[in-house]
This record gives sequence, structure tokens and C-alpha cells, in this order.
Amino acid sequence: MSDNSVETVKDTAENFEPKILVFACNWCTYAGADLAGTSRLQYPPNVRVLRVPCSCRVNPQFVIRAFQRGIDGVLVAGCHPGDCHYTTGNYYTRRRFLLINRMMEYMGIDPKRFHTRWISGAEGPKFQQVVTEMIEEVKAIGPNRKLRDDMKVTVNTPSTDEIVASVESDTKVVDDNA
Amino acid sequence: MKASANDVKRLNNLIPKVGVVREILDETPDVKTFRISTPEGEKPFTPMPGQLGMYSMPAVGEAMFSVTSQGPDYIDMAIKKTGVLTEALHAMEVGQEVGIRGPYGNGFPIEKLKGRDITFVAGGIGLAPVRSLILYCLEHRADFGKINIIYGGRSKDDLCFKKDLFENWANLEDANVYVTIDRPQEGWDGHVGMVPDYLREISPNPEVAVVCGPPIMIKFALVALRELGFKDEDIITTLELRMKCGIGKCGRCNIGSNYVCLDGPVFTQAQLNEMPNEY
Amino acid sequence: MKFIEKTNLTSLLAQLDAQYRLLVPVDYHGLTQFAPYSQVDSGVSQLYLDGNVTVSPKTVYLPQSEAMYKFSAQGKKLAIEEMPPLDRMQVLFGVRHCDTKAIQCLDKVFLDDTFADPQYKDKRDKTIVFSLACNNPKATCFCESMGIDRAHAEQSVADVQVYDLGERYGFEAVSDKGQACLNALNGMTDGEAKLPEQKPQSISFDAQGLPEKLKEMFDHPIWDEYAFKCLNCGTCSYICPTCHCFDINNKMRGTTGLKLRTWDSCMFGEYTQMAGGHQPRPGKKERVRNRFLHKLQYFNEKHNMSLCVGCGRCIAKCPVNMDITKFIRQVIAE
Amino acid sequence: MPNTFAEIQNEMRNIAKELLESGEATMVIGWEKGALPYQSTPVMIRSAEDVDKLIWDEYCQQNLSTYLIDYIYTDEKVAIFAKGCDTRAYNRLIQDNRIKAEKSIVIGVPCLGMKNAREAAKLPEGAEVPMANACKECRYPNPVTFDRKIGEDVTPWCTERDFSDVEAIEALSADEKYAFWQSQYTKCIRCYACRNICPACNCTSCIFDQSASGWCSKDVNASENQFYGVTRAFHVAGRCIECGQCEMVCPSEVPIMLMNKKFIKDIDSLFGAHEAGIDIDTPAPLSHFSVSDPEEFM
Repeated sequence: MSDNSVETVKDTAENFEPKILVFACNWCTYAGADLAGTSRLQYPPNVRVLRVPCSCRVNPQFVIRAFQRGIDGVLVAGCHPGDCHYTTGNYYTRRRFLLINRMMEYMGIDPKRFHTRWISGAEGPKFQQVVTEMIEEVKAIGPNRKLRDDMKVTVNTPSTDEIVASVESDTKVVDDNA
Repeated sequence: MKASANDVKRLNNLIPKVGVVREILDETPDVKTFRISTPEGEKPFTPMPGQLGMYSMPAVGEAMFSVTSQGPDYIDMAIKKTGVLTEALHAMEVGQEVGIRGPYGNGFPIEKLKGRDITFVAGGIGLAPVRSLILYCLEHRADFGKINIIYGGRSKDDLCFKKDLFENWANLEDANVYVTIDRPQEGWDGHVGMVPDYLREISPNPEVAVVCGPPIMIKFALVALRELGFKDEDIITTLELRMKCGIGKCGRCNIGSNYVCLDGPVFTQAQLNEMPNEY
Repeated sequence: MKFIEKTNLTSLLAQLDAQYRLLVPVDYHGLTQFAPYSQVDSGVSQLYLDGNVTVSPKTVYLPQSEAMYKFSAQGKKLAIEEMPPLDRMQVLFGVRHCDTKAIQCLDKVFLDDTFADPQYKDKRDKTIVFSLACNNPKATCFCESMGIDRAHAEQSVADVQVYDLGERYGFEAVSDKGQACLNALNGMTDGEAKLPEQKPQSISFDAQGLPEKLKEMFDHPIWDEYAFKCLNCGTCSYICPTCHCFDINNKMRGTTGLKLRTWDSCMFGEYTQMAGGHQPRPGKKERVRNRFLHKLQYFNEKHNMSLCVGCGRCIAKCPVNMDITKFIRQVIAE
Repeated sequence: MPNTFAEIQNEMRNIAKELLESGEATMVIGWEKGALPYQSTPVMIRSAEDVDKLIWDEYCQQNLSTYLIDYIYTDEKVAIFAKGCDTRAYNRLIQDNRIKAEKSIVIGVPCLGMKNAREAAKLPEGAEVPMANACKECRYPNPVTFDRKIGEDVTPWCTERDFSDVEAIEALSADEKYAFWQSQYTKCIRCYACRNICPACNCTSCIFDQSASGWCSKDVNASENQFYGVTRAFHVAGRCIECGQCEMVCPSEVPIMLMNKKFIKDIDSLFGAHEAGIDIDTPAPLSHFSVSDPEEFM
């Protein structure tokens, strides 16, 4: 039903550097990522960490929105079950993401692009290992185009002549989605 | 020299022009007046008193406001902070470029008001649309009869346009300004009480009344005005509903078959009596 | 009249497709709507001429989401750029008579004297409408009762009148634009033909005096009766060929974005919700009443025509089977 | 015991009359005949004189329990007729605290499965109309809760859900799955009929009605539509009573139940079998947890 005559953004497979979004629980995974940093553990710079109060703060919309806006892989990470700062939050996370992981796969998203992991504040090396592996996997399967709702808008501040010209020129109208 | 986009005459009424915020004036803790002109320093458009302008921050949203006053090269809009867009507008600094389009709506029936005594009744931010008419009347003073301005706010701090109320208009010999606040307050030696009661006290000559304010004030002011002998066709008010297009197409601001953005926002009480009570 | 055998329709459509951007009624995975002919060509959709489509041709002139302008808002700077107009003529094939009337309703709104809408006008000007007369109405059709001429499409909208003559289609130009388009087509024969027989519609009533009656019924208990079952979804408004209310939204990516015009429905609370909290139409009753009155009374008062054209889409698709014709008949009988 | 459609219909009218005359109920919500033979539509009866409007046939699809939400803050005492799925919806709404048992009277009606109205519209007149998709898999045709009941219980014609349609999608490759859902969600016009008819979608305000919040744009495209579809499916996961109304009312014929059934299938296999709305004591699977839930995230 959409008919936006604006080009969507297209990635090129060459020189592909994946964008990985990590939803990190404030109490464990964020501390784990911090530990990885202070321990000078190296991992590729493709990771964007987004701190959340608890892994159960993440709902499916966050994950889909990330894919919509150009993320190639999503990792949701929190405390190990039993260690939740809020006692039970990550048990809910577990239930929820057992389902969401399957639903994302059902929608046709490659399971390699979407993971849930328990990473504690002491597991700096695990953080390094999980994200490094994920980046390599995603790099291998290439950029994500599924669910993308991105667009590139270039706005000119044209002179009078230019506007008239663009009205008359043979501009491309994108056909309805087939 | 590169010309700006505003040089092109836009045929599409839904596409705003670029305007620049030249001055921001704090009226009350939650009302600010924004002075807008085009990047070239010209007036974006010339509204008649009571007409509306669509003001937008394209990244946030767009909403309709009444133009409170105008000069040779600017228009002013007083805006109260109530939602997402108005919050963003309040966070603006001088020099910010915004979208602006207009003028929309019918405006006040100036011809009908000529030669008659006018009583302005306003509450809170309701003074904003009325102010454009007050300024017009003062500018063309000889065309109108007696002018009474009755204005109320919840407290001293909530009174808009204090400079007008207490300096510009208060010192005029041919206009009376009556200001009241709802409850007694330290440092306030003026009138205390509700606008409708104050209106009864003042008992202006029942010729024409222009009313604007919160719905509850309008409701009781209407009772008072009728008691004083104002006729429904001489009670003029301006309405506000949610609007998107401003040109009678997007649908939402209808009251019966009238669109507030097109056939309003100014209606007489006699007209409103004929319309469905859905505003 | 010009003719083409039904078996040659594809070749005719292929000719049109070569010259214009051709839009035809299709069935796309169960949803019938107007779509580019390329969808039929590639087999994604099937040509659908058995009845009227679910999503009305208003989408061609007023798409569900349409970019109005582009903008960039960086720091204190703002730049705005209009969207380009259509780059070529398009042909809209197979619009039913009720929908041509509906387009006339949209014209009243979008092509008015003071604030004509250039984006709408551009599409109207650049579209050649082939209107197809219905011989076999559906059980939900009641266009005749709403004053639609079943033999002739609305003259201000249609450019070519098409008749289903059994084994072949008959074409008659209605406008110069249509005549020029027809003249350029090959493989058509000339001749005379009797207009096809049109089966009567099962829903039939006399809607005379409806707006005047409704004017007195704003506070009538009938609204409780009808509004009670409404779910306040937007199905009726979205599939209605005349419902034209829209919202203005933005779609931002970074500092640039698009201002979109998207469909909206008076059934949704957000439609009239004001920032300060005021809601002039808070419930089902007010919303259903507004929709029905807009269709049957308000539009009449403004433009002297009904905003309901009797296409019957809402009867077919309403989740709770709200029946506007029952409402009309009940009002007439009041 | 009344058992035929006509007998049950007659009994419905009698009970409605009795409830209204005695003042036990201030209104009765049932079904009346709609514009077409394959359409029945909810009707509100306030006076005993009007009870003859009530009908009972194979097209009384609409779930009347959801209407009770509209009267929760009024003084009305509302009686509704309820099929098996409607009573499950009723239980769910009680569990979600959206209706009050003391303000309603549930008159249970055993159901033989409703016919597929959408198919009926496409078939020639007089043709045999198949049963509605969701009804084919119905395991609870008899009311699971009621204040009164009409007719004898029927024997369920289905004992186990049929997940073959879900499995067929699961068997596709990732790209095929994506292409399938794209083709379906391209059709969505976001009228929200599925949401508004759903007894599990009973929130007082919905994120999709707050476009200013930025949660979901009003731009209608396959991606945003899918965002809506998954969000809604997840929101009703574990609370879906499988009435299939969402799919039935969709003007674009999006197979919404395919999403809901996927969640049902996974919930059953991961957390143990669950039937929403069978009683008011079992909590919804996503509103609690077990420490012994499967662990896949180490």
C-alpha cells in the first residue's frame, strides 16, 4: 500500500562492516563490557552498546526497530538467571526471548543475527568472545536487508530556476511495491 | 547569489515557508511569545485579527496557533506549553528556523464591530487571539466605541501580556482594563475573583462582547453576558480544535458541516447555537 | 463505439502499459486493489474484473502514505523541498461507476477554489480513467439508490466508458483525453452495440430528503443503537472510496525527513485528541455519528451531494456487519 | 432441551424477555440478522418488546464478551449470549481485570462451529459454505463458564490443534519465510480491525494510537506493518483464545492466526500446554515464569 517516491538506502556487500547493537543490562553485561574494556580485551569496533536497567526491559519492538533502522545484528544480554538485580527480571527475559527468538526466525530473520546471552559483570572475556563471534558470523552472511525501513533524503535548497527545472525534468517515480 | 526556497511561490498550501525566530518573550512560566519573520527579514504573511497560522518544527510536528500581533516585518504568536510540539517550541532559541504557513480562518468580523462599544472578556492564554483584535481596535481607535478589557488569570504569574495590561493599555484614556486573579495572592492589590463575576460588577454596555478563554470560563461568562443584555449574535468567540491541514481538507476540526479552520475559528454565539454541541 | 474481443484484452492492456503507467484492478494474495500492470505481467497478482476491488481507487489520488515534502532540520537551519510531480501520464483501468462518483466527491474537497491541492490535481490531470459499467451487481451494492447512473460513469471523472458486452468489451470516449488515448490503440473494431442489460440491485430504497431529516436527529437515540456495536476500527473509512481525512506525519532519519500525508479515520481517538487533553468526540457514539453525518448530511450541506456512493464496501467488510443502508432506511422511515 | 437453531433461538428470546422484565438485566446483548444471509450482527436489547430481533444461526461470529468492557464504569447489568470461545474470552477479560463478573450475566450457548462468512461471500448462492478456519480447530465449543445455559453440550469435533500450517512455514528457508510474510504484510492497511475485535487486545490505550510517541510511524509499508503484526501477536501470546476473529475480519486477508498459532505452539512446547481462558486461576504464560524454564542463553 505504500508509494513513497524516495529511494531506500542500499548497502554494498563490499567492505561490509556490520553494525551490531547490544542491549546490555546495567548490572551485569554493562559491567562485563566495562571489564572487557579495562582489561584491554580487543574486539572489533562494530558494536554499539545500549544500556538498559534490566534485560527484561527489552521488548520485541526494540529488536525489530533496530533491524528496521539498519542494524545487522542484535544481542540482548543480561545477568545469569538467579543473579538479577531485581530478583526475577531475567527469568521473564528468558521466557520472553525463548519465544521472540523463534518468532524472529519464523519471520525469516537469520538466527545468526539475533542472540540472547547471559553475561555477568565478571565475564569480560565472555563479552569479548560473544560479540567477536557474532560480528564474524554476521560479516559472513552480509548486510541485513530484511525488515529495513530506511531511506535517504537529500534536501537541496534550490534556487528558483532549479525548482522550475526539477518540475520539468524527467524525474523517476518509483513504482508501487510489486 | 543563491536565492532561498522562499522565493518560489509555493502553490501547495500544505508546505510551509521557512521562518526565523527573531525574539522570544517570556509571558508566564508556561507561555512564551515568538516573533517570526522570513530569513530575508520580511513578514511571513499578513493576517487579519483572529486569523491563524500553522507553526511547525518539521522534525517534531505542526500545530495551529492564533497570531497575537504583527508588525511591518514580523508576526507574533503566544504559545502555551501543553504537548510534545509546544515543549519543543519552548526549548527553541533565537535564530531557530521553523516552518510557517497561513493565514487561515475567517478572523474577527471587523466591519460588524465598527462604531460599537466592545467588551473583551478573556481568561489565561485566551487573551492571545483576542489581543490581535484589541491591537487593531486601538490602532484604528476612531472606528470603534468604548473599549473594555476584562481579563483574568489563575494567579499573578499566569497573566499573559503584562506589559500591555499594566503599561500600554492601562495608560490609555479611551480604554478600560480590568484585571483579576482567581485567588488572593501576596503582592497583588488588584481585583480578586472570577471573570464572570467581575463582568457583572463592571456591567459594560451590552453592545458587542468578544470572549475567549478556557471552556469553563466561557460557559459562565456567557451566562453573565446574557444577564447583562448582550444578544447571542453580538457575543463573539473563537474556538480551537485539533487541526492538521488548516484548509478544510483533513477533516478533524469539523463541528457539523463547519470546519473551524475554514469557517471559524471566530463564531458568534448565535452561530454556535445552530451547530452541534461537539467542541 | 469501439470493440475488442475479451480474449484480446491482454494485448490491449499491454499497449496501454507501453504508453502509460497502467493501473489495473488486481487480486494480490486475497486483497483486491488497483496496482501497476507489471504485477499482472510478472504473475505476482491476477487481473480482477469480477467485481469491485476492496481498496478503492482513491489510493491512486490520495495514497495511504504520500510524501508531501522533504526537509532537513540541522541545528537552527531548516530547508524544505517539494516532491516532484508525476513524470508520465497514467491510465486507471476498470473503475466502477460508484467510484467515479466518489472521485467527483474528492474533487469537491481537493480541487476547491481557494485551496486546491496541487499534489492531488497533478494526479487527476495526469490520469486517464477507463470506467467499467457493472452488469452484475454484488449483494452489497446500492449505488442506484444513492443516485448513481449505472449506464454512464460520472462525466467529470471518466475519460473512457467501457461496457462488458459478453464476448467483447465496448469502449466509448467521454473526454478528449480519452478520445486521444483510444485513437492511439490498435486492434479495435468500430461499430454499434446495444448497451448491456444490467441486473437490478437487491438493496434498493429512496433516499430523498435524508440530509434534511438527519439535521433534526443529532440527539436521536438511533445513535446509541448503531454506535453500540461499532469497534472504532478504521476498516470502513480506509476502504471507503470517499473517506478522505488525512493526518500529517513525519518520518525522520537523522537530520532529514519526509513530511507524510497518511490516511486517518474519524473512528480513532487520536484523530480529535487535543494536546491539552480536550477530546470533543470522546466515545463511539460521537465518532459513529460524525462519520454517518459527514457522509449523509454535512457533505450535502457543503457540496450539495452525498458522500456515500453506495459501493457497499463497508457492508461487506465491517467486522461487526454494520449496515449503513439499514440506518438510512430507518432514518427515512422516522 | 432445545437443540436445533430454531429451538435455541426461541429459548434465547424467552430468557432475554425474562431477564429484562424481571429487571435482572438492564440490557441483553445478542445477535440479529444483518444485511446479508451470511451476516449476523450484534444487537443491544433494552426492552422485552424487542427480543424478537434476537437470532441464533451459523453466522453469529462476533464475540459479545468484549462489549462488556464498555459498561464496566456504568450501572448497567448486562446479559450476553456466549459461545465456547466467548466464554473463554470472558474468563480472560475477568483475569485481565477489564470486566466485572457481578455486572454481567453470561448465558452459555453450545456451538456447532460457525461458518466461514468470507467464503460465503465468494461462493454462489446456495453453495455449501465451509466451517470458519478457527472453528475447525475448536476444542471448546461448549461454554466453559456461564450463569445460565441453553441447550445440551455438543461433542467437540476436534481434540488436538492442527499445527501443520505453522509447520509448513517453519519448513521454509529464511528467505522464503521472509518473502511470504512480506507478501502478507504488504497488504495490511492498518485499519486495526484485528486489534479492536480481539478480546486479548483490551488495553485502555494502545501504542499504535499514539503516533506522537514515535513508537510506530503512520507510514504504511510492509516493514512498519510487520512491526505492528509482531508486536500485536506477541502482546496476545499466551492470552489468545484462538477465536480466529482477527483473521476473519481482516479486510486484506492477512493470515494473522498463523502468527498467533506459532506462539501457541512454542509456548506449549517450551513451558507446557496452556489453554487461555479455560479458567480464571491459571496465569497467562508470559505473566509468570519457572526457574526450570529451558535454558538456551548460556
